[in-house]
Amino acid sequence: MVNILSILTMNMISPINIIAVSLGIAFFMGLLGNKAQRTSYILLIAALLFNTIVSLQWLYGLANNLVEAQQIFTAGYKPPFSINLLMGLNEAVIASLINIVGLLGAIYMGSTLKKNGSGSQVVFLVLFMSLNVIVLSRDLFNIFVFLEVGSIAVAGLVILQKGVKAVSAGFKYMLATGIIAGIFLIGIIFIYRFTGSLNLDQIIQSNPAIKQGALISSFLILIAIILELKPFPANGWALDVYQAAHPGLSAILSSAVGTANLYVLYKFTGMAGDSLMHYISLIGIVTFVGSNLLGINQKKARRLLGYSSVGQIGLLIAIMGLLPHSNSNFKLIFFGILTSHYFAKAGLFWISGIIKAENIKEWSVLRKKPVLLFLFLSFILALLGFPPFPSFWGKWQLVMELSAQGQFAVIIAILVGSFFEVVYLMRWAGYSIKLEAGTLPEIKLSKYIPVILFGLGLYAVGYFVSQSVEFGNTINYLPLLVVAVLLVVDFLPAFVKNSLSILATGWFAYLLIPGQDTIKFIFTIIFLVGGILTLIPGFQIKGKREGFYPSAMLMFGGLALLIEASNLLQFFFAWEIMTIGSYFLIIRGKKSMPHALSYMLFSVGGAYLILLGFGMVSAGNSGLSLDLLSSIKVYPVLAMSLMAVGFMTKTASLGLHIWLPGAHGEAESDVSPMVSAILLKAGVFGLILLMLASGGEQNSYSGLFYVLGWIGALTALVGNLGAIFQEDAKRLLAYSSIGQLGYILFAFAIMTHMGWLTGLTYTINHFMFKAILFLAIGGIVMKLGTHNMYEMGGLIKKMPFSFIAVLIGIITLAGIPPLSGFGGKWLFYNAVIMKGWYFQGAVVFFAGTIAFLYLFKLIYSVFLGQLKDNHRNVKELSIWFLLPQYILIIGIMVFSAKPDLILKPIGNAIAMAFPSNQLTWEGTKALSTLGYWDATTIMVVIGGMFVVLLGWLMFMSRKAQKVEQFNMVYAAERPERPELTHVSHNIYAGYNKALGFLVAPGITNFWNYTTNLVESTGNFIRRIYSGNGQSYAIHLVSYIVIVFIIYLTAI
Amino acid sequence: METIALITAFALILIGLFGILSNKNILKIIIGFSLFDTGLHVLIVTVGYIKGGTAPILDKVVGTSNAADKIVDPIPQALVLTAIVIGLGVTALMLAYALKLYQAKKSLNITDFKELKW
Amino acid sequence: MIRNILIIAILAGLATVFVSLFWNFGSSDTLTPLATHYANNGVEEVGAPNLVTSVIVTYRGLDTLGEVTILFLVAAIVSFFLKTENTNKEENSPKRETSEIILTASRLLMPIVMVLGIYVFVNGHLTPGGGFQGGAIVATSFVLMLMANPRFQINHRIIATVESVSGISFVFIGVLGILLAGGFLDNKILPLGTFGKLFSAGAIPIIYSLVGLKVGSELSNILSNFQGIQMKNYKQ
Amino acid sequence: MEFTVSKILWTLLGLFIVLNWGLIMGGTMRKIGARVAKRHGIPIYQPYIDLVKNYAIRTQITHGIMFYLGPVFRLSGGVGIFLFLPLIFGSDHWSNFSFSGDLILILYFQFFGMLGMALGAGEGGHPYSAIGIGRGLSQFTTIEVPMTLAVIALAVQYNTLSISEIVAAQQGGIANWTMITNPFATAAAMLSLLGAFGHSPFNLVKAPNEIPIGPPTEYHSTYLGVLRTNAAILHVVEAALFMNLFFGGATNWFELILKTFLIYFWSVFVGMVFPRFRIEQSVRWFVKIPLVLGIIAIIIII
Repeated sequence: MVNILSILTMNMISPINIIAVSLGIAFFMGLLGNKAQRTSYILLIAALLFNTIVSLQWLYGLANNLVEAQQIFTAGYKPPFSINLLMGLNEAVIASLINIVGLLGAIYMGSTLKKNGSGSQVVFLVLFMSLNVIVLSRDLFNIFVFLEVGSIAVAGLVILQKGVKAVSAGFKYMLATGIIAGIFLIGIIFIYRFTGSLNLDQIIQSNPAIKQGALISSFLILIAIILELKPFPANGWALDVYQAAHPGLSAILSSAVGTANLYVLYKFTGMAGDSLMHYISLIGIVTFVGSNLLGINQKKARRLLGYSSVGQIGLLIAIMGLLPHSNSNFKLIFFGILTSHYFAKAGLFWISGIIKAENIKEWSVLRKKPVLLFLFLSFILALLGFPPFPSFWGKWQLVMELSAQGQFAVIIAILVGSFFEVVYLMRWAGYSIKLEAGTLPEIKLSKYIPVILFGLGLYAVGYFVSQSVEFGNTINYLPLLVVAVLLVVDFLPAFVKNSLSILATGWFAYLLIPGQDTIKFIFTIIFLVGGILTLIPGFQIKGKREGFYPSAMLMFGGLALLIEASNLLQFFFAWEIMTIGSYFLIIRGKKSMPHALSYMLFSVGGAYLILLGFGMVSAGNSGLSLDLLSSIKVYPVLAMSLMAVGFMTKTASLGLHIWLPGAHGEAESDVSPMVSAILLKAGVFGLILLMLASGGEQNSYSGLFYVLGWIGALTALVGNLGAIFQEDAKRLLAYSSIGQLGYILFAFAIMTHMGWLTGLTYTINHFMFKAILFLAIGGIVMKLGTHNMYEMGGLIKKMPFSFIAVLIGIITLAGIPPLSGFGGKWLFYNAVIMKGWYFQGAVVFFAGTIAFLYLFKLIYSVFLGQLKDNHRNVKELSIWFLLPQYILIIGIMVFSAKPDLILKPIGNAIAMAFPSNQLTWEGTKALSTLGYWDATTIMVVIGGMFVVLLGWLMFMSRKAQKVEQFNMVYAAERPERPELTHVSHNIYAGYNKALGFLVAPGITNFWNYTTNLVESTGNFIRRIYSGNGQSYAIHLVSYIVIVFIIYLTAI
Repeated sequence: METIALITAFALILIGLFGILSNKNILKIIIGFSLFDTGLHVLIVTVGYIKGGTAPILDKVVGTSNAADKIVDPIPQALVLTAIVIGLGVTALMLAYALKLYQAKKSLNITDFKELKW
Repeated sequence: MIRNILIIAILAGLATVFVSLFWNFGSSDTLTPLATHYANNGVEEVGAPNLVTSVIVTYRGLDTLGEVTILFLVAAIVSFFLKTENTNKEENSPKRETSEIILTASRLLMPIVMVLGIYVFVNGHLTPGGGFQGGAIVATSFVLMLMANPRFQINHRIIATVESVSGISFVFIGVLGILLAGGFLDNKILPLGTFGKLFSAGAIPIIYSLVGLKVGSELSNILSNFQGIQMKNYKQ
Repeated sequence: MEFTVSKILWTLLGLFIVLNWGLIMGGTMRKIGARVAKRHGIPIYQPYIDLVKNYAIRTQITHGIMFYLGPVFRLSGGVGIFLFLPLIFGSDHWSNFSFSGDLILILYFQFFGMLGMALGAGEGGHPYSAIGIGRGLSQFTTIEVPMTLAVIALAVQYNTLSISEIVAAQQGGIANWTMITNPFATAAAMLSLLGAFGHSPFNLVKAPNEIPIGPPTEYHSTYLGVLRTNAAILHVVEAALFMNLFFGGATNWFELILKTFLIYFWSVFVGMVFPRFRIEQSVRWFVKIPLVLGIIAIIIII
């Protein structure tokens, strides 16, 4: 292939031939008439293929420095006397993008084009010819002419879609473009007047910014081209076209026309002075944020894509205005975000045409065709800037550049806009994954292939861009490769994929463990060994379990990368990968859709804060090493706080916790332990990195950590209080996780040696007992088919092994000696008293006592009390669920009896950062400055005593007689139904009366209110799109006037 | 001279725009466009005007040697031709649209075509 | 009413843009360097007395190609746009037969108008006018016929053929420019000839004639498409 | 410290003394209660009779393994606290196994028995057990908070969590007792103690006057015997814990007996005077006065 290309490049085909061949064929097609549709269609494809080849040839040649950029002089005269075209690397890239979408678009629209005869094909071909010219041309008026050609061609193609909607949309489009063209023309003629030239290079050279008249002319030109790019809110006309046109055309409009117009804007920006550039960036940002805000409540798929399209182009406009074009990374950023938009938007519009579903809720039909669903999700993630797509790198680099310039307000605006986009796109993704699937129309190969190619293109370009980003080559793609393999073999039965996944996780662990320091080692064990343990129950599941393993490995791969990360980029990459994977895992639960969405929103919000923080970290520093966290130059406290809050969205700290109960509670039985026992620790890992980097004991962030301490304490309280009023077993555990993570946050925030020992002990314990509890309860929930504890009961007789596991789990959780939970409590007291955080400590302690309430409720309602009639035939959980539980119990036992095995190395590891008041060891006895604790002895004493007493009681009651279920004293009655004697529902009613006000859903209400506010704002503003084409024209003119007035007041 | 032309041109443009923005009838809107276009064309020609210049066609009076001093700027004249043709094309297409819209709803009132909104 | 006031206010805002352009305008006594170049070297380089034609056909030939394309495009769009099903029986307003006098007069005038049109575009490089103007005049002849006799049928086939062939030829000549002369649409593929003669200025007369033919046929095509609807209404 | 045979034997002897003192104290208190109510009351040795009777009953039933384990856990809880608590200050023999853990261990080991009891009663399948336990746990959560604040105050005051060292710091006269040096902590803890002992007004959990409710109803014979044994031990060791923390500890058995009697009597005394709270009332009460006292105790030592 390379050989062929290089032969081709020996003999470059002049780009003028794009025009000549296209027009020649177009005119010839007119000759053919409507009869020979097939022939003319073949000619159309041939012409588009030719264009594609020419542009790709130039791209190849220019990118490899085989040829020089070429100026093409028409009519044989040098500019400015004649029109000239330029084929440079930029042009080659843009033209290639345009021509590829042209070719594939023509294939996609094949049937429509054939049906409408050669006329429509002529229009199609001319459209792409004109797009090529406006990219290549260096003459202002020439660009105008071909922009008009393009506009008219689009207006012609709009009506390929039948129905009055398309016609009225087309008319609105014509109204708008007509006015824009007029404005453009006024600008052109005056710039000719004031600079004496129509040649772009000459105009730029004459620096129109210095003459007022010329400045106003260039203002008009720029505003016209910006209006072509549909700035918010003067873009109602464009939205209608996106919605009503043939999806193939919408794809072209969004990707090809949008790209071409953006490039025109790029060419024109040379005329604008710095002040104008400022406004361009402002316009872009307003468009990005505004359009995405308005998109939030949109339910119609193509219109929604229209909003997103407008928004993305707004972002690109903003980038154009924000970064100096001489900036070495400008092109990379622009290219990354542009190509994501290009591939994704075209792909999505194409898919919309394949499945013919207007409402986004109907997109669940995609599930009938997993390949399409995969592509759909890839496109959506690409739009949102997730790795490994090009926009991820673009967005990353953009934030880094803007940070270096200190433009944090701009970053925030962009992140807010992105966040709005996440809201509606991820909601849509959720619908497609979860809702009832309708019937999928028959798919023609010609519509299928372009989508697939664009999907592949997205990944390929993503990789390409990553290699050009600074430090992008440090990214380890191994985990993604594993995911890809699992995607390919998704048709295999689950147990095969499960084995593969376990092997892969083990392999990651094998690769990672050597040479890690203690803390990372602990997290490697939690993430990866935990991963293996929680994957084991998957053997229980029959069938294929489509999509599960790629998601799981995406998450575990992300976690592995997180540990491996040595620079900010790697870390953020891993963080995002993990987020996507976990999202797809969480959403698998039956009722998980809304919860997965709120998980995603909080995660993305957190990720953006982290990104912003990273931006601040990198600003003023060179390189991206994680070590920079300890030398933040710009707003260090703010940066630290942002990152901390970002990580706290994952640990579900107070205020950011409302996603967790639903997400963990509704997830599948073996997913809950993954996300609860393992995934939450990713946030902890992040916090640990931050806190270690902050300087340990001698940090300058004591205020921040004080606040974090309180947040941790209150989180513990609220989480545990929430848990006691749950009737749903898994939600109870989920709330418990919130509480436990509150303890952990609190402990780390203490920032002393003892505090950190506490934190890490809690972390390890929580990993073990929460995995046990969720595995056991999850297995039971799966067996019984209900989450409600009051519908269970008496299962101890059916599932003794699970009962023992849960019992050990809750003893550990409660911190009752002799199990390892007590170690955490003991360390905690020492840490709190030494630090002097008495009140916070008391709050956490109170939370701990509350834990008893829910723990009792859990074990009592599920295992004790009366067995229900419909559970009389339930069997013990399968070995696949019990095995990991018992492995973890062994872990707990070891940690309980010999905590020094783990705590000593941890102590040594953190002694660097926290040298004072260390824990000292005398054999198995731990000594702090306050007290002492000998876990081994305690184990022996209690164990010995327990055995003696048990033996005694057994001896005493050896003749005890086993009785029937209902044999008991019950107010002189004998109950017959288990429900009547199993008090489980709302057993803490009294407590609720007394302290229930503490769990009033204030925070949920706050977030609901915020969401409603955003949505209703969006809905309100959306009304300006009244559907009246004339109003859109008024918007357009007002937009010009308003921007002009703002601009005038500034100069 | 060019002042008057310029004022006329701008006035025409504004009148045309007013027609476009205020008339409900689609045909009248298209007429507004024609006015708007005409204003633009006048503007372009005016910009090319040189005080006391003549048409840029060389003949016995205006030869190659003195052309540069005598003629008006030929470029805007060339541009205006293009602009006219484009305007014509747009108008034709708009009329076709108007026809189609009328066929669909038996109405030429632009406010009747609000199926797509928000 | 409020809406109109609002519109006026907005337009007043737009007028401020124009006013600021107006103040900066000033009158000019000299040509721009670009125009001066054309004035001084146009004849030598292109060989056409009509400098506007030189600019249109040669210097800015690509624009002209674009213009032609626009008309072509509109013709194509209108043809498939209006071709589509439209069956409206109520539209059947019976039309009166045209009077004999008008019919005859129009038939008489039509060739004359056409000849005028052809004259205008053939002489485009010498006199005011050119391909577009000539083409428009040619189309006028068809308008005349249509106005006189609404049942007049333009032969689509011929028009389409003329349209396409002239278009292809235009592009072909343009490409010849690359091969034989300085660049795309260079007129020097033919000798410049004697200044002021009909066969001079290289390929300009040919190009302009092609443009004229093309514009004429395109406009006629558009007209006939509009008329097509009219005809359908008649038949029903 | 090591697990020598003599150490174990001394500890068992201590346990025996504590058990007997617990039984006698329990009988005495019931006698006092009866006299206050103008009844004759039981003989003081009645707890012994009950115990023997319970252990001697031949008919026994069981609801399953956890039902079995419940009393074991419960008794382990009581005995465990005894094991980890130094009883007599300055005496190696009576310091039991307190070398393996400090105050925190004892605080948390209390839960061991509670949990076992709750689970055992739960398996009994009696609906009132669950209600009783639910109430008990609810009340317990709020009892513990002022207690914890008091303990923290103490730990800060004496800069240690070791009970022996806390006692050591209080030697040398009443003026050195925590009761005097930190009255708010003492008050908070003593109010918590009322809840911990579960006498009126905080005895809804056991509610002896109403229909049979709660765990003791389900348990009988040996099981009940075990529970009674534990109650006797637990009353003494809990009182001894408070004695150690707030009232200067004990240097000999006599002092221990006197002080534990008085501490236990405090809860009986209050119980005689005040009527019973409903559960939400007692929860609210504990998060008011004792909590405020606890907070004041902390504020003082800061």
